[in-house]
Amino acid sequence: MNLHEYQAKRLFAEHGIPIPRGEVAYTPEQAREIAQSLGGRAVVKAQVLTGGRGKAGGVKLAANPNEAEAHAANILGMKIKGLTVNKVLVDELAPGGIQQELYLAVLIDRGRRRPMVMASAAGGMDIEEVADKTPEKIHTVHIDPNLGVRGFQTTYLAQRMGLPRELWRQFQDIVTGLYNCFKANDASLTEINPLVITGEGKLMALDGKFSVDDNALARQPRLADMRDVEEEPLTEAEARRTGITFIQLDGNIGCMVNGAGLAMATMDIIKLYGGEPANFLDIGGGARADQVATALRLILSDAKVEAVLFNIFGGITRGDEVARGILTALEQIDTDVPMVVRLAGTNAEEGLALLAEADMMTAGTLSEAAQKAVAAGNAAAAAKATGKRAS
Amino acid sequence: MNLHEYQAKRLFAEHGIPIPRGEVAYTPEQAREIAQSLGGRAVVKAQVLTGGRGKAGGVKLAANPNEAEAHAANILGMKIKGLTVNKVLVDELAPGGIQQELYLAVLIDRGRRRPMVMASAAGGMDIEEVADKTPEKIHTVHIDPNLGVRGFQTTYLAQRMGLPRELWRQFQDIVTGLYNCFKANDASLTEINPLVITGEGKLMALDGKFSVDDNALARQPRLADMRDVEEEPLTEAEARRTGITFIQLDGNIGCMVNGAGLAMATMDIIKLYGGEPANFLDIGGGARADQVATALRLILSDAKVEAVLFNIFGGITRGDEVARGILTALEQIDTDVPMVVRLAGTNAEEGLALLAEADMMTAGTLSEAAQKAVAAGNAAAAAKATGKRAS
Amino acid sequence: MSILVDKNTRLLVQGITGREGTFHTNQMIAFGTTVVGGVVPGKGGQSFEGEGAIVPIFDSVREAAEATGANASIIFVPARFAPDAMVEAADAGLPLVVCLTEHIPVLEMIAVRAYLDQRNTRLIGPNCPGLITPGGAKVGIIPGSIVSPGHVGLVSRSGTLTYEVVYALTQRGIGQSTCVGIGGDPIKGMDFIDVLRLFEDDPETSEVIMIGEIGGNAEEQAAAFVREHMRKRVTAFIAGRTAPAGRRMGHAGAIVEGKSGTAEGKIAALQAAGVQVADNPDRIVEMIS
Amino acid sequence: MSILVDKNTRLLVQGITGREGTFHTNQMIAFGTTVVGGVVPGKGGQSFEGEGAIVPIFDSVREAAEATGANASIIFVPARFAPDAMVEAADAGLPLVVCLTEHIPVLEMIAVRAYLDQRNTRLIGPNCPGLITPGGAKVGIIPGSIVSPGHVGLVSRSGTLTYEVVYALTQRGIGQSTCVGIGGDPIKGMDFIDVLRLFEDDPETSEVIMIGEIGGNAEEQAAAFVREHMRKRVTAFIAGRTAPAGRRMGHAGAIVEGKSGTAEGKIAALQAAGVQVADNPDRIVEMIS
Repeated sequence: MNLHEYQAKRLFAEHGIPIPRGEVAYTPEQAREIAQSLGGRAVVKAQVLTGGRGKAGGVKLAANPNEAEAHAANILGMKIKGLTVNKVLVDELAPGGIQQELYLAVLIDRGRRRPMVMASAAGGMDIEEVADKTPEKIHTVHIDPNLGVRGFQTTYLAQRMGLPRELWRQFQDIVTGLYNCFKANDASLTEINPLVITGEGKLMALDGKFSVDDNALARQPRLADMRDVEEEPLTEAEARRTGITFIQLDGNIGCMVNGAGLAMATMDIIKLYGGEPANFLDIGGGARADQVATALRLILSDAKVEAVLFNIFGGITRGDEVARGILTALEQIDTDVPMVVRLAGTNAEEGLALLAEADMMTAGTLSEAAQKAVAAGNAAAAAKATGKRAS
Repeated sequence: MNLHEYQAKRLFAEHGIPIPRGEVAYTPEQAREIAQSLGGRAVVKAQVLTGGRGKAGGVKLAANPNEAEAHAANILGMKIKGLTVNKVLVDELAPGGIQQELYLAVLIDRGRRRPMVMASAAGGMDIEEVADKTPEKIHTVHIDPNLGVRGFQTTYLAQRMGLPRELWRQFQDIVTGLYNCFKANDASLTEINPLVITGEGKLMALDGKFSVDDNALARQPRLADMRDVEEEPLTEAEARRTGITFIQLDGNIGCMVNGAGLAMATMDIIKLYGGEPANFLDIGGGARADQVATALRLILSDAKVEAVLFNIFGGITRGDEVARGILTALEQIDTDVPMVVRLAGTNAEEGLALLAEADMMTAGTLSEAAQKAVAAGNAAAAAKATGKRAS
Repeated sequence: MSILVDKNTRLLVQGITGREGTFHTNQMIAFGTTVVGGVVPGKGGQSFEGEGAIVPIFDSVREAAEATGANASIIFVPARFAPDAMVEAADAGLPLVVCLTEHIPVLEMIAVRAYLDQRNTRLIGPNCPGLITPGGAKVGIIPGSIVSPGHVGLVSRSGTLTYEVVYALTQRGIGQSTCVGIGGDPIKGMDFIDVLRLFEDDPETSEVIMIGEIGGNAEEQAAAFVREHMRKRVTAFIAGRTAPAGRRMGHAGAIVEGKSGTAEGKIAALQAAGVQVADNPDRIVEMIS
Repeated sequence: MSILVDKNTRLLVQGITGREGTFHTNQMIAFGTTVVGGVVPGKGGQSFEGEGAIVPIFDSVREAAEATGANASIIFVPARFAPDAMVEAADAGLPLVVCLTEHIPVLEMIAVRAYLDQRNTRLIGPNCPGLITPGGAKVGIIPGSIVSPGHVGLVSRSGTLTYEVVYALTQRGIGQSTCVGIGGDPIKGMDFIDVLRLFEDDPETSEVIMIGEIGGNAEEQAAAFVREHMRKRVTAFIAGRTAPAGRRMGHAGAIVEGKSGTAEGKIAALQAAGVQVADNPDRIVEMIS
């Protein structure tokens, strides 16, 4: 789960990391008042859970409260990568201006099985690009959870980054704070980009990114409450409530699969045979009728879906039971989107026979199912286009 | 540094360990009021930094506030192992009485280099004696600092102790709390003896012991403030302030040594030659005149001291410098207690020559020095006795 | 022969009285696994009345292991208690621990794994379907009905995708030595290379199928291992070529982070190491037979 | 030959610009130790103007080690920074680290020691006088003037008590191979048995003197080690027979806790293992000569 910039920075501040003064505004008028209280000049920043806000025009400098109000009026309601901006952060500018932009993050190094601090003097840029083009500009240290961040580690980073010596102590406090914040909140990523040296010679976190380990939300109720449900596609929020893993994509073939790996493989094969997956959907273990119905509604809520592919492997749950579940679910749903069911594993043949009796399109292999679904989707799309032209 | 029972129990309570309601009283009248507020019945317990309070009559049950006042009047001012009781803890009795007494402690296992939890169903007794006579009644688990106390470890202890299953969960919380308390406060020992099962079937810490790692007091200012200076021999408090390590003992030969190991060895040799060491004193590195003077005052403040042995090894500091320091210090002190100075190491001969010139008793070996000091002490004692008889 | 589990496996089930524990203990017993005990703190002394056997329950793994001579355990407890269960099993000295539990926080697993690294315990999982040796023992939830004894070793980060491949093998008459589901979490016990090493050394395994997915770099490490240390043929499939960056695809570990962890990178590394990579799981069976 | 330090030792001094660091660096250089660098975070690029040499200062141990080829370091920093300094030296891969700092909290040392156990770094100390190989190198504060080259190895928990014994040896014309002060803290780096093992294997050491004191059970462990693994003669002295129970005798580790850690217990264990134990440090020299 990702947090908003303002949430991230407030968590950073709890661990002693300097952040700009600022408040969240939901209306242009609020933005104006906040800018006023900050002394007039301010930056107005769209709070949406995606990157590229700057390029999309979601971040604007205001010379005075009127400008802040005007910028907020423009930004609020704006769509950035499909997400609507519902709030802006109005922050003071870095006191004395910005001397230099740095990068600092804490994340998990899966290979070393340790938290890792990553720092660079090339801040304010896309760190992926820095890593790609100038990897020598990225410096890392690994943290022993038993020891925490050690002074010599921050000295190493500061030195490699060419940080002025008088800032080493501040830098140590910020790295230590960011790691402690990471650990205390079960983060999977905490990132400050840019961490700036202000005109007054102080370090300050101007922007913040924060990803929480989804598996830790149960023991981090405060963070769970920070979830911005307005920002989430409705379908994904509903899926989460019903225990289904659902991710909305852009394609034309919906799919419903039991198991995450098999679901990814199914998406891949749809693509292999010329379709585009419309979603990732892992329905989990049993494929009960009520879950199948919910999942199907989620898939069909996307108007771009031209066909649906069921791919269920019967293991402990037998294929005939799965088939009955699907048929029961379909009774509850009124749709003319074509569907292909592929069953494999225990009692798959019995299941397929049941489905064939009910006039469902079926398939014995995944390849066959994908081909049928793509073809059915294309046919449906063509029919629709014809229908439209005809009407 | 050791804490009082009431301080220990308050720290335990901060980590969720149930303790009896109670307050500290400095006067009998206060004890009466506290007993009143607790509902009448109470236990009045001397708060002194030594064991054996019970046997010394420092712990009494009171059936009503009047009795509490009377007990407090008896106990306050009492001497237990040389320490004056200045305050009493007035606690409620275990609700519903005591079903069983258990033992629980967290300490450092030096060999395994880990904190260790020690538990026994033989509570309320001297645990050393239990360990000695019935070691099978003591159960231990070691704690990985990275993992903390794990449920299976408390299950193991609870089962071996024969604790009723319905108390396992409470026991887990108490062990976890005691370990967390140990760790958060840099303890070297936290002990609950007895941990009781009350008549109401709850676990409760009736008594508490708490030793803090002296080396951690710098980062535990709250605990450093808990030091009860009234309870400490004045000499030891003064030594601590001046950076000298001083421990008051019961013998007749004072000693002043540079280095802890050498100081212990010096005490041992005094004993070997028939004397009794009056103190442990490590004066540290240089043996500067002002430190020597302070140390000597501390030693001579004990009227039982009949002779003083200086044992200084000249390493980096040369023997002649040390001799000059001792002579300068002696100019500031007016005493007729005989003194023997033993110097060894770099420039020892020059130093001894300087001391001999000043009519000091000197020695080249530790054995010789100890023999001379013991003899001088005996002579001084005899002279004093004679003098007394003569007067 | 096979790897990790066989007829000599003497299994403890931690959390045997829960819904999942009960169901799958019966399934494992039905498959022929020797289940020697259950562990449920507070229920020591009771018994698990299985469909095929009565299994004694103990309060602790140590006690259970001492009483039964167990040499492996499987964990069916909720995420909140699973780290404890893993540490307990390792502390008791069991050589093999299989943890099926999903949703364990990463920082917990880092601590558990650091502890396990000091002990002689092998961990499979967490968040995995366990492992199965056809004709030997099943320790996990891989359906016993879809496997058959033979000489293909299989190691996978996925559950049902593995079942797919195993089932296809069985239908074509190609048996398996052992199938190991190492699980979908980012921090886990045995990883690809640990299992590949065992397959390479196992005389009953003639070749290996490896099923990876996006996220992390375990497949890249496996590629390097295959190139340097393996003589047996390895055939792979990597799921997630169509997965978008920055989203977790069901498994906690299945996420493309920036440019790292992509299917393309993994496929390229494997192919460079001489591993044949299928673009469709249906084709794996053709590629090995 | 000798153990741990010799003419090939290339030493870094962590905290070289402090009062103690400065004084003892000069003493070490005067003795003939090759001091190749100092480490003071924030002072990298400056120089230490020693009495016998100019020593470059670095910001970090890693950098210093890379630039100088150092193979050991000595730590003269306050207790608050000493754990960091030890971990840093181990992280940089130095094979030997000597920490003189006193007053490090026990829980800090437990964490540091757990870290060091995962690395290939030997730690001497903390709260120790360091070690010295007469005619070779001095890494610590044992006075160079009191030692002489020879074949008696010495290992001790104490400082000045060690000096006593070494000086007595030198005065009698008995030289030393290496003298190691392992320090007085309860949790430390190398313990008696670690050093005894090295002496046993060192062809230039003919016999060993061991100086223990009350507290802990390192002497008892050493006794068991001597009995089982040592062919060389060991002579011991244990300080603290007159120390009262429950009081820390200057050293953090020197405390009799209940009935454990007593001098009597240690002496009995050593004697049972065939170690001759002096009742007076003055007698040690007689016992070995």
